[in-house]
Amino acid sequence: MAIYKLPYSDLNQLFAAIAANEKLYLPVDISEDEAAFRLWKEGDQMTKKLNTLRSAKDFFFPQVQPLAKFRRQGQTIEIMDDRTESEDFVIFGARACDVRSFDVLDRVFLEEPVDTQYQTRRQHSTVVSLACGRPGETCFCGSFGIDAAKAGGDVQAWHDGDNFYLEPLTDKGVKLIDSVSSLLTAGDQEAVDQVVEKIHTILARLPLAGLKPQDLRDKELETFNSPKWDELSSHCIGCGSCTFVCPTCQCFDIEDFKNGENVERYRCWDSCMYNEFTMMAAGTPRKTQKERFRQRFMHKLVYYPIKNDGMYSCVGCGRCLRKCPIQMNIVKVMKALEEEA
Amino acid sequence: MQEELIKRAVELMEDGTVNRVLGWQKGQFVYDITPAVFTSADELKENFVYNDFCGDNLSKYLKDETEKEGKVLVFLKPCDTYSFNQLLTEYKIHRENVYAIGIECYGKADVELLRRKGIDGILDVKNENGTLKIATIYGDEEVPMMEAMAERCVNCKSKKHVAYDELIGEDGEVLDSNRFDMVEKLEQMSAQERFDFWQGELSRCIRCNACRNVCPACTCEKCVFDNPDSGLYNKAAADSFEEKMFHIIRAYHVAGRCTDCGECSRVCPEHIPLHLLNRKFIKDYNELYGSFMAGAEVGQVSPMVDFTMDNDAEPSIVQKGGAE
Amino acid sequence: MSVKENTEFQPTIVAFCCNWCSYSGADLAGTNRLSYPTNVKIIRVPCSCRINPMFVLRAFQRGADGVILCGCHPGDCHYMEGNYHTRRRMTLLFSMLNYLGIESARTRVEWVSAAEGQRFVDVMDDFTAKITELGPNRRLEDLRCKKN
Amino acid sequence: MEQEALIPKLGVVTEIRRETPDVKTFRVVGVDGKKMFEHIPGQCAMLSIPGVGEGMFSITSSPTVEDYQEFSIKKCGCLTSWLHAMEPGQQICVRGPYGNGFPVEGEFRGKNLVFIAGGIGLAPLHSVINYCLAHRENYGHINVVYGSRSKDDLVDYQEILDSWQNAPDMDVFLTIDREQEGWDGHVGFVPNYVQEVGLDPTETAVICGPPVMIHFTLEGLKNLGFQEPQIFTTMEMRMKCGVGKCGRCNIGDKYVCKDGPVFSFDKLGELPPEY
Repeated sequence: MAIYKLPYSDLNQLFAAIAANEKLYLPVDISEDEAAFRLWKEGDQMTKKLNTLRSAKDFFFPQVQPLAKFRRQGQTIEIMDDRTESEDFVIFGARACDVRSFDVLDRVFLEEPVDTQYQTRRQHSTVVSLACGRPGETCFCGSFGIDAAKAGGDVQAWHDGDNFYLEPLTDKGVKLIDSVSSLLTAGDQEAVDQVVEKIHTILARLPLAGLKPQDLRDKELETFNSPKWDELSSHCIGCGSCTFVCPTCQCFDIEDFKNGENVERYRCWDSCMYNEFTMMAAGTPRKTQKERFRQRFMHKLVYYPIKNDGMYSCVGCGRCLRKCPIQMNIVKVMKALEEEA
Repeated sequence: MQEELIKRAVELMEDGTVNRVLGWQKGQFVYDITPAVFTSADELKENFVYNDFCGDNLSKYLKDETEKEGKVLVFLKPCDTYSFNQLLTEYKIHRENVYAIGIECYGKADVELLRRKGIDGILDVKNENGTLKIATIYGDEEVPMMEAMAERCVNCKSKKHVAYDELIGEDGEVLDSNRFDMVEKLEQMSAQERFDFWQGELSRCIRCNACRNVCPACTCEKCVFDNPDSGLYNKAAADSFEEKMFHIIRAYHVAGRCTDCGECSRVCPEHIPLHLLNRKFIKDYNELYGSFMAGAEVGQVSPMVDFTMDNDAEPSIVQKGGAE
Repeated sequence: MSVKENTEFQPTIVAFCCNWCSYSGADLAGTNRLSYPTNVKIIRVPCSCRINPMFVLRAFQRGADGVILCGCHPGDCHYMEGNYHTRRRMTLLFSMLNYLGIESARTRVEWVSAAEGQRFVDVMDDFTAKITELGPNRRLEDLRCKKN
Repeated sequence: MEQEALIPKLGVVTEIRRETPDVKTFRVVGVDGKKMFEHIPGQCAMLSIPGVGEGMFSITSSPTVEDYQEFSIKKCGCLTSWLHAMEPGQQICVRGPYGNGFPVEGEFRGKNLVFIAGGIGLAPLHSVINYCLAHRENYGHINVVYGSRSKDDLVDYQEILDSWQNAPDMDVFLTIDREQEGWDGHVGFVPNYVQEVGLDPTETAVICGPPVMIHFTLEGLKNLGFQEPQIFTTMEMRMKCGVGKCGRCNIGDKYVCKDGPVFSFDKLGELPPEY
């Protein structure tokens, strides 16, 4: 589709123009170390950091989401729907990995029965992606067929230092571009190609560039019984860092918050790494950290692909590589499984 | 240093003193080092690593390791030896099943501090006389080690090994560190400023429990926050209250047992300075009840379970000290 | 006049009272027909050292604007040393709350014996007045527990 | 917004029957007094009391019952204790039905069936047995082997005596673990009894009970010549959503709540043994 151009210095005007119509979320620096998506307000600059610490899944699958309120009096119960309808909003500057993670989540939440809150958020969102100018050593999105230089979404964007290039890819994208067209001029494909090529050269030099996931769909039991799991999981401390920063981890818990006769039922992120994740009155089928660790990686690399035509539930964003307290991550798991095969 | 450690570990394995080694394993980058147990000389030679990024405190793993058959060799940095002693005090480690080698440490680097400087795409880091020479995809960089050093190491409390069977390298001294400076700075703020500071920090908490699970003092079989019957069971960052409660209670539970090893702050994915909570307790009981360092000796009585009849301060002193 | 009274802030005060001294002290106040503010909700505990820091935090979560602990005077504990522990624990807890920027006047420990009915009333009057002055607890509140 | 699967509907418990010292059966209807939903034997539903908990329970009543659903529930945790303590008339939150159910209109049709249950394991089978009895012409001979710790722990004992034992072309074999006064039936564990009652290895078998009983019964059936594809069971896992999204009840790539809870052992054998 057509490419539009905007001088980099006018970016702020673009943000203002978008924000005039709908909510605009932008990755901004929240501390020296981290960036996060925040509602844009005048003066906010887009972060120069590679990516946000928390993934963009927050927009569609927030950490806590109210489901229903109840009032319990004597033998009667009143149920009040506590869901919220989403307003239109724009996510600006999502990276290719996060954009792909929406597809991964879609296959879970939009499968019957559809998750209504996820669906309304998806319908009301417009995703403007941004190509990665400076991918890091922990990036391996290429392993899952993601092109960091063509990030996808409703509008994909690049910048080459001087100019910002935008290309709408969907109807929603066209609508967004139309709404701010007065700021944009026609862009040239050539300039974009140059940026893309530059990024491709960098991507090829990344240390994890050669990593390819194995298709383990026919080896479910074999992989499950692999002796490697003992060693890989042996020092896992069982925290939820990897699952909470992961853009594709979708496990959740449903809990009640009691306040006298009023009860709020909400849904919140949960982690398969926690020991009480599968705890029942009769005990848990995943007794040690090994089983819980194995579950997480089997799900990403085997179970999910079996259910979804070979699509992996990992997008190579590298967040877990940066955040695991003991630095045991999916790349090490993939390499270990490969070694064995 | 690394070669020396491997050599000694191999010797001890070969002469039968130990049957395995708890140490650090190489990752795919220079900095992503995983704690691991090595069972053969070959494994050690191939994968054992000791460099500027080996920050993990291995002592908590001894809780499970010393339950197993045979003796395990462990390498302990000075600050880790405090945790080791504290775990011994709490009867969490079987001392007879562990052979501890104290190793010297001049402070560990934190890769996040390099990233903070905008250095990304790190391929290799070499420490040449206190300067980190960093090779990245985007060119070479140089950073003085001091600038890349984790906060806990910059304000190192002690280079002295308080427990070991054998020492490799020099033993140091307890240092007169500046670790309470930030606590003091916070204390001098107004209540509103302090509140804003902590609200900003703690509201980022995602309740991943990394701080709790890595903490050598958090060794409960079942945490009160994991017990649905406690009424505190909550995974969600549902309301800012929950996070405050979690961190206050966690700091309180480890008060008097926390050796200030700084692992909580190291592992926090959100970079919340959790050590400032623990240090506040340490500073308070040092000032109120006399100097106490958890883990300095085995069998010490924590000020949290002790009292004096006549000299203890009344809780009302808090109001005299603080603003508002 | 009455309208003004209704809009005035009425704090909720939780008072944890030790069974042996302070609770009896409150009882004595009652039998002597001394009145103390109705804002004070007493929770009886076997000993002041039964009070876990979580009790204090939970009280704030569930809507308390001030929390006061009352126990036997040091040296008079029914269990010999319970209140010595309370003294240390609460000093450190209050110091931590203060450090987090939560108004230190919202928490208090007072020693009230079974014979001190008047003192119980004075303490509660004073504490309630202080909390009323401070206004509602905003820094340690759980919004889910607020009644709209 | 559309109806959300995770938000329950309101039902009322109209009747509570004590089956055994720790099992009660709860009859649930909608607030309008009608049956809340249609289900297939072997399916489950989520029952919850807000503020207490939510749990997945097998629907014990047959779909052929037109007015209500029933759940036989053993007291073992927080929610179930609460349910046991409540009185009829209590409103309750219900969502479902969930799961695949037994292939009563598929593989089971025209077959001789044997149902083997231990303790509260009869609950999910109760539904399918009554369904088969209601559609007697579609199924062959029915055997039921049911055992419990003691006579008092036999769930639905009265119904077994009154109805099942008199049903045409149906045999019921009861056993209890230990000798007991007033019991003149068989004494012994279910897996052993299964070997003794003279089952025909061409029958289709359904097992439900404690894991250890399932394990040994399966071995016993194989000794008798049963093949794995003709043996079914119904699995149990921690569940939160019931719709295959929350990620905790999976056995390998299958979610118990959605792809299960009914599995044949040949299918189960292809999955990682994590249950």
